[in-house]
Amino acid sequence: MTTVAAKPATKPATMAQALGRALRDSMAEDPSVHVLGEDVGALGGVFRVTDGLTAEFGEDRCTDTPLAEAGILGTAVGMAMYGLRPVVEMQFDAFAYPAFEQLLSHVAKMRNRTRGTMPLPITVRVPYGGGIGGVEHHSDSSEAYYMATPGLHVVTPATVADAYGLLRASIASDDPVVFLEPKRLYWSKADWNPEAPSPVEPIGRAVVRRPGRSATLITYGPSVPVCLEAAEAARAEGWDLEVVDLRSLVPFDDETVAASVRRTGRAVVVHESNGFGGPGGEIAARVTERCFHHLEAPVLRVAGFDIPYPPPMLEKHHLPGVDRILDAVARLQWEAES
Amino acid sequence: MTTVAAKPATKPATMAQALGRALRDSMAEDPSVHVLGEDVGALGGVFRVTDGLTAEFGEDRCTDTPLAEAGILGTAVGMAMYGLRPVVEMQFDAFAYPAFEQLLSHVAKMRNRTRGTMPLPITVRVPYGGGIGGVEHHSDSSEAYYMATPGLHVVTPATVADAYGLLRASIASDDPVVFLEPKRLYWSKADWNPEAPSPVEPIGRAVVRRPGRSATLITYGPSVPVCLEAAEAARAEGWDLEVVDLRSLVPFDDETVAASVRRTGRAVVVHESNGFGGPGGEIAARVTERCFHHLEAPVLRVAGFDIPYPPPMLEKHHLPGVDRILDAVARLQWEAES
Amino acid sequence: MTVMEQRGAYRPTPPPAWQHRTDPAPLLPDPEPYRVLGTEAAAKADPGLLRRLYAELVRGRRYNTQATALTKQGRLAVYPSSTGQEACEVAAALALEERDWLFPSYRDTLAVVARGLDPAHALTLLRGDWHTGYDPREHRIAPLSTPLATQLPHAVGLAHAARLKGDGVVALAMVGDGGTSEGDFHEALNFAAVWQAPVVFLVQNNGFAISVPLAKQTAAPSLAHKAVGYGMPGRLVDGNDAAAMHEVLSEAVSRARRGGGPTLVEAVTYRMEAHTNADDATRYRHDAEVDAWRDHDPILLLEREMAERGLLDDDEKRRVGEDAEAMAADLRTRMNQDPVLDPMDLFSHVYAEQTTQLREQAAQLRAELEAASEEAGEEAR
Amino acid sequence: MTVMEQRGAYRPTPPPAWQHRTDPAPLLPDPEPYRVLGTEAAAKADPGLLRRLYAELVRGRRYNTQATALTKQGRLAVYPSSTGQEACEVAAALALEERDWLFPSYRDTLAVVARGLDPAHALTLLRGDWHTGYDPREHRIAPLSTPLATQLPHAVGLAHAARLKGDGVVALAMVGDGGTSEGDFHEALNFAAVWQAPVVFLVQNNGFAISVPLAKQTAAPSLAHKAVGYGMPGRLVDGNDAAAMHEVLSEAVSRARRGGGPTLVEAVTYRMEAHTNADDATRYRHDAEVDAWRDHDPILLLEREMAERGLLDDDEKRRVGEDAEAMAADLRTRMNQDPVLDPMDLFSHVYAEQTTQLREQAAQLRAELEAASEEAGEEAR
Ligand SMILES: Cc1ncc(C[n+]2csc(CCOP(=O)(O)OP(=O)(O)O)c2C)c(N)n1
Ligand SMILES: Cc1ncc(C[n+]2csc(CCOP(=O)(O)OP(=O)(O)O)c2C)c(N)n1
Ligand SMILES: [Mg+2]
Ligand SMILES: [Mg+2]
Repeated sequence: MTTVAAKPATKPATMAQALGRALRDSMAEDPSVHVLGEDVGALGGVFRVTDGLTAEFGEDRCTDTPLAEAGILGTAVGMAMYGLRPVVEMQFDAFAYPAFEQLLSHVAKMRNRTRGTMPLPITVRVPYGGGIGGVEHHSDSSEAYYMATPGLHVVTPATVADAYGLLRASIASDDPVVFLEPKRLYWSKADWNPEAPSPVEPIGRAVVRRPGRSATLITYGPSVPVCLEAAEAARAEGWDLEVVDLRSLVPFDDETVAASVRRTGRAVVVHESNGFGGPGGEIAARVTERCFHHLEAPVLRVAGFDIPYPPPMLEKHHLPGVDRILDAVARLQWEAES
Repeated sequence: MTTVAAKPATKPATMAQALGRALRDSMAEDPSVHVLGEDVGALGGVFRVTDGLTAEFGEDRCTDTPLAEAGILGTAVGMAMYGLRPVVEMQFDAFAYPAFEQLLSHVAKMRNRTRGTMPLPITVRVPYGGGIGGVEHHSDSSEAYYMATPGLHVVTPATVADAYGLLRASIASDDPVVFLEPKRLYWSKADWNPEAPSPVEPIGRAVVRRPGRSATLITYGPSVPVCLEAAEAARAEGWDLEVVDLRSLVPFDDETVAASVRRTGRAVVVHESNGFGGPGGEIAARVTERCFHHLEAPVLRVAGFDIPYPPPMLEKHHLPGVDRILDAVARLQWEAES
Repeated sequence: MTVMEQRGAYRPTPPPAWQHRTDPAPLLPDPEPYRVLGTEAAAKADPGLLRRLYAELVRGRRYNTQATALTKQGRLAVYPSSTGQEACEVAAALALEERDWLFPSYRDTLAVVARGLDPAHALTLLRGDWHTGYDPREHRIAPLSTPLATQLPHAVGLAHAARLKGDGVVALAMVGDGGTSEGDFHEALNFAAVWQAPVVFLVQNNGFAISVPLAKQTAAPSLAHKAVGYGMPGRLVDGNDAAAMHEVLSEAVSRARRGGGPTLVEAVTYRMEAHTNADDATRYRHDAEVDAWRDHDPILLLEREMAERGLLDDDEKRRVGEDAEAMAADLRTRMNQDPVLDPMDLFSHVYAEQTTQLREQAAQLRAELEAASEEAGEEAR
Repeated sequence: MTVMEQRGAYRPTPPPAWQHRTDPAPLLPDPEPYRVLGTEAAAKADPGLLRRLYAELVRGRRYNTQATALTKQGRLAVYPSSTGQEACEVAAALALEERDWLFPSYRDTLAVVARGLDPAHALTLLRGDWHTGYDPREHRIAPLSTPLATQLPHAVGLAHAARLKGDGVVALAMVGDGGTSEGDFHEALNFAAVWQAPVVFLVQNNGFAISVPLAKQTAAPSLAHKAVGYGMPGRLVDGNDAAAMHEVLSEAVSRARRGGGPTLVEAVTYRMEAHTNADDATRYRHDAEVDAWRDHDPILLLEREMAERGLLDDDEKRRVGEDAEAMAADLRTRMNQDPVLDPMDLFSHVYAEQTTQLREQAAQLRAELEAASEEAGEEAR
């Protein structure tokens, strides 16, 4: 599940650890990087991603704020105006909503409204998605809101190595980045050497996680491992599926995605977010615009249902799983039907 | 531009007047309908839609609130819990953002989380879109956010008659409706009889505003008149364009839209909202899913650019106009190219 | 000498708009938290009320320990315990009449139970079979609110609607010290005061918002001092003193019912357990601090008072304990049964009427489930 | 008798957490707005400062009338006039040192100009050629903020960053009475107090938020009474008294600079014009109310004081008036020229580096513009 080749000093690390390490290394390298959020200090965050940062860098660099998300992001704007690089933690996806006005009306627009004189290098970390048995308001997939907001970058890792590399790149970016962390991959593990971590990935490049020739699964974040599993299972049905991990929803890597679909001629977009109005529509539309005459079938979507996120005991029915992905692949008109 | 047949007593009315009349008639008919918002009282709202309501129904029925959008929508939730039907006015699109948490985490979810025992019949009126020379934060097209939120209905009129009918239907709905009012059509006029207003339109039905055979323009709200103009202009080029006015983004009228595209074989989605992550992606994707083998060309999109809304003097370059629509129609592969 | 008399030729008037709207003095809280138990005021407390409070506190404590135990057995997704805060929870429920409304936060399952809801139904959210386990209108209890402070404007709106109706109904809304930092807290209190809505805001200041101590949450003299900024009275109470809590909340409720407008009550208390069963409190606080509160336990305080007044004998204590045990045993039994769930419910309550899209999706899931059960059936054969 | 002495055997201690964090008394505002002009305090005012204030007020008034005139000529998209509020606007600018930062709201163009920005550049937003007409870092002036109260947390964050750096920089943030109802106001003041950030909040209470009068905005004794709820001092000032405004703001700024933390200042003033040129104030207020304020005009108050002290002769008055006219004439001339705009700028500042998508869209617009200008050229031929 990771592209990093095993080195002598590697050992299993979780995605949460890799994210923490990325924060640490960014802070060590650049004194203008500040972490702020609810419970990011002594507790180390509810997912322990910021564990140890206050101990190492002090409360002024990694700060427990009052409980107010608009206030956190709003003060981060002011800090960035003064030359700092704030990294904001939102505790859960749905708790980023109070900060939407600051995000949409200021964070996304500040560079543009000041003709480039006032960039805001802010990273907003948002744990997102379901599959962890969380009660309501703890499992939203909110990426559609961020994608629809020009001025933001929207990045999401699916592997331990990318978690490190993409977070480093996001913090280093001179533009605001909404960094979406797939909750249910926090504890996913890969061999990884924290002392010589993976190189910093550039933002905006998708990657082919698994090459294949029959059809392309286009996906990101929490659905990447599911798609890889589906691709394995599909071999039994005689399908050789390619899996593209977008890694960045904005900017969107049209080139990599379109190249894959032109090769395979068929595509399914897979994500947890609700289907209607979700990222899949945009992705399917732009793939179709670019690959129309290569397509043997319409680009299909496998997504969460168009319902509020279910309670823990029912979430398995909502989340796109291997079977639902294979069902969609089966509907890609393998015999000529037109 | 309106479907209402001229009757003896009709006279020209603006969309703002028809909306005001819809509020008035709803309030007169049902004492549980309450209007609240900033400046909706003595001033009659900054667009004068609520003009006269406080005078007729008193301050308790049409209430000037403190200046706090989350507070307005949040208190409306409580009022609805107690059996009232609040109609909330957000002064401008971007000023609805502070209320997003209330909208996303409560308004959209309350019926579902209480197994249907606590429906919230709230109408949230949001003036949206540009073209009125407004300074920044006054011209956002925020429909993508609402569309991506299950549990909401999203409705937007394009004619004087629909303004009346759809607003009546929205207020009468037992579900929350985000009612998007195209700012630049507030002053659009049509012959209309306020004493015998148009029948109440059901929510969720698109309408063919102009039949045609060459291709379908799929659009809504402020872009409907632009598409009709484009269709007129297209006749000179030999294209007979059909124009579908969606009227409701949620629920989406797949049947009407797909029937049109199956007939014409070509489609362009037109809206003001940013293209990337905007409604057009969803619409193009679902049309393609349903009409793939009828399509002579990929469904194209003509939308606002992927930029923050421009300042007044530059907005004309951003808004989809007749020429840009015709350019897209021209790219619908009229000669076989595959 | 007034400003009018200060000068010779030129005597400006004050700004025309200037007039006092409200006298701030009565809105300010007392400097010390109000207490009843162990003070002279206790003598006036109704013995019946004290007995009732005692029984509810004991039952509440038992409920908390039972629910926490259920998390360990995997029967609850999560439980935020109110151990140590039972006096607040119980008093909030008991201060209300049946027609009134309660707006609990996610920690306030106990208040919901003390108000009379079936102890098992109160846990539906935390068990994970649905989001809310009761009909809010039937019980006049809003859903437990997870997004902090968002329930406060709901309470205000409902109270406002009740005032317009003139039916004398009052809303009581609960929030934590951390929740007071949210914009929704501010907007709710402001609307309430402007509208003179019959609503009582109860802040349980339990010292922490997860790991964040009060000193990082506010620099105010007290949270009750926020009230004057909205033009409503602020009251400061010892939140572990059930009699004081009941008295202050009851006063605020009847003030609201009389048309006197909203009140902000700050209860000073302490969260004895970790934030939830998933939390590790040793990361951010010392046992010594927790221990300092053990002697100020709400049950202990009430027990001592009642003992001193001869209101609690061993028989009564035993009986109360047994009732609580019976409640816990019943809860345990019922929570140990797997709930029967219908996945198709996912589509039933999104809208009043299912959209075409939801019907299609429901059909898809139904087909999947049928295929799966057929497969299971075949395998079984 | 303290609670400790009240009882016999059972003497409970107060809740262990209970300790006063801040003494509320010094945080509360005086009951009447502070004034200098026309009082004994005026004698202490520096004549040079009064002259400076006078010149700025006159210039500011002229700026307001000129900008409003420009809306009638279609040269501005909209103008929210601060006529009647010039003392607040000018004092805010003058209380700051060059290194300090100003966070204006959408009505505060005048404060921006009084701080030294080119009067034409301050109008870019309202003219409509771009969103902000200056480099905020160069002038240490944040963009004029349209979404109300959202600029307040920015000011707090910047001041916090400055405090961490230890460079003695202070931020002053402006907001209206209506803006105080927003959650962002609350969150900003709370963060500021917890962080002891060097920031001053200036609320211009001009009686209205568009059409909504203060009484529908708040039930508080005064807006300055909100301060105690955050643990910062609240000051109430006559906002039409330039000397009082300057004194109170300067004190608050130096207090912040000394490390004394934030201050909330409420200036009681009045909006003499409609909300903007597009508004019709007759719908919601009577002329009589406006007239009552004419005798409390900030220029009049200062003029009377200076006349009484012999600080203002006709020569000086004329010179100040001529300077203001020259500024207005220059502004008029420059604003009457059409700005030269490049539509391709739409794509230049969205991101540090243009995305592929934006490059494609920019190419599309460029092609359209070229085609249009070719067509225009052909037609001209
Ligand atoms: C809007 C929002 N932000 C963040 C959270 C995550 N969260 C849950 S409980 C909690 C702390 C609450 O503290 P407090 O208000 O003092 O209540 P307590 O837990 O002490 O009862 C936080 C930050 C949330 N539920 N809602
Ligand atoms: C968040 C937000 N909501 C609504 C508006 C629309 N609006 C613009 S000015 C205004 C009134 C502001 O009143 P106040 O804060 O008292 O400032 P003043 O206009 O009196 O200077 C309103 C409601 C806005 N700009 N921002
Ligand atoms: Mg707490
Ligand atoms: Mg005002």
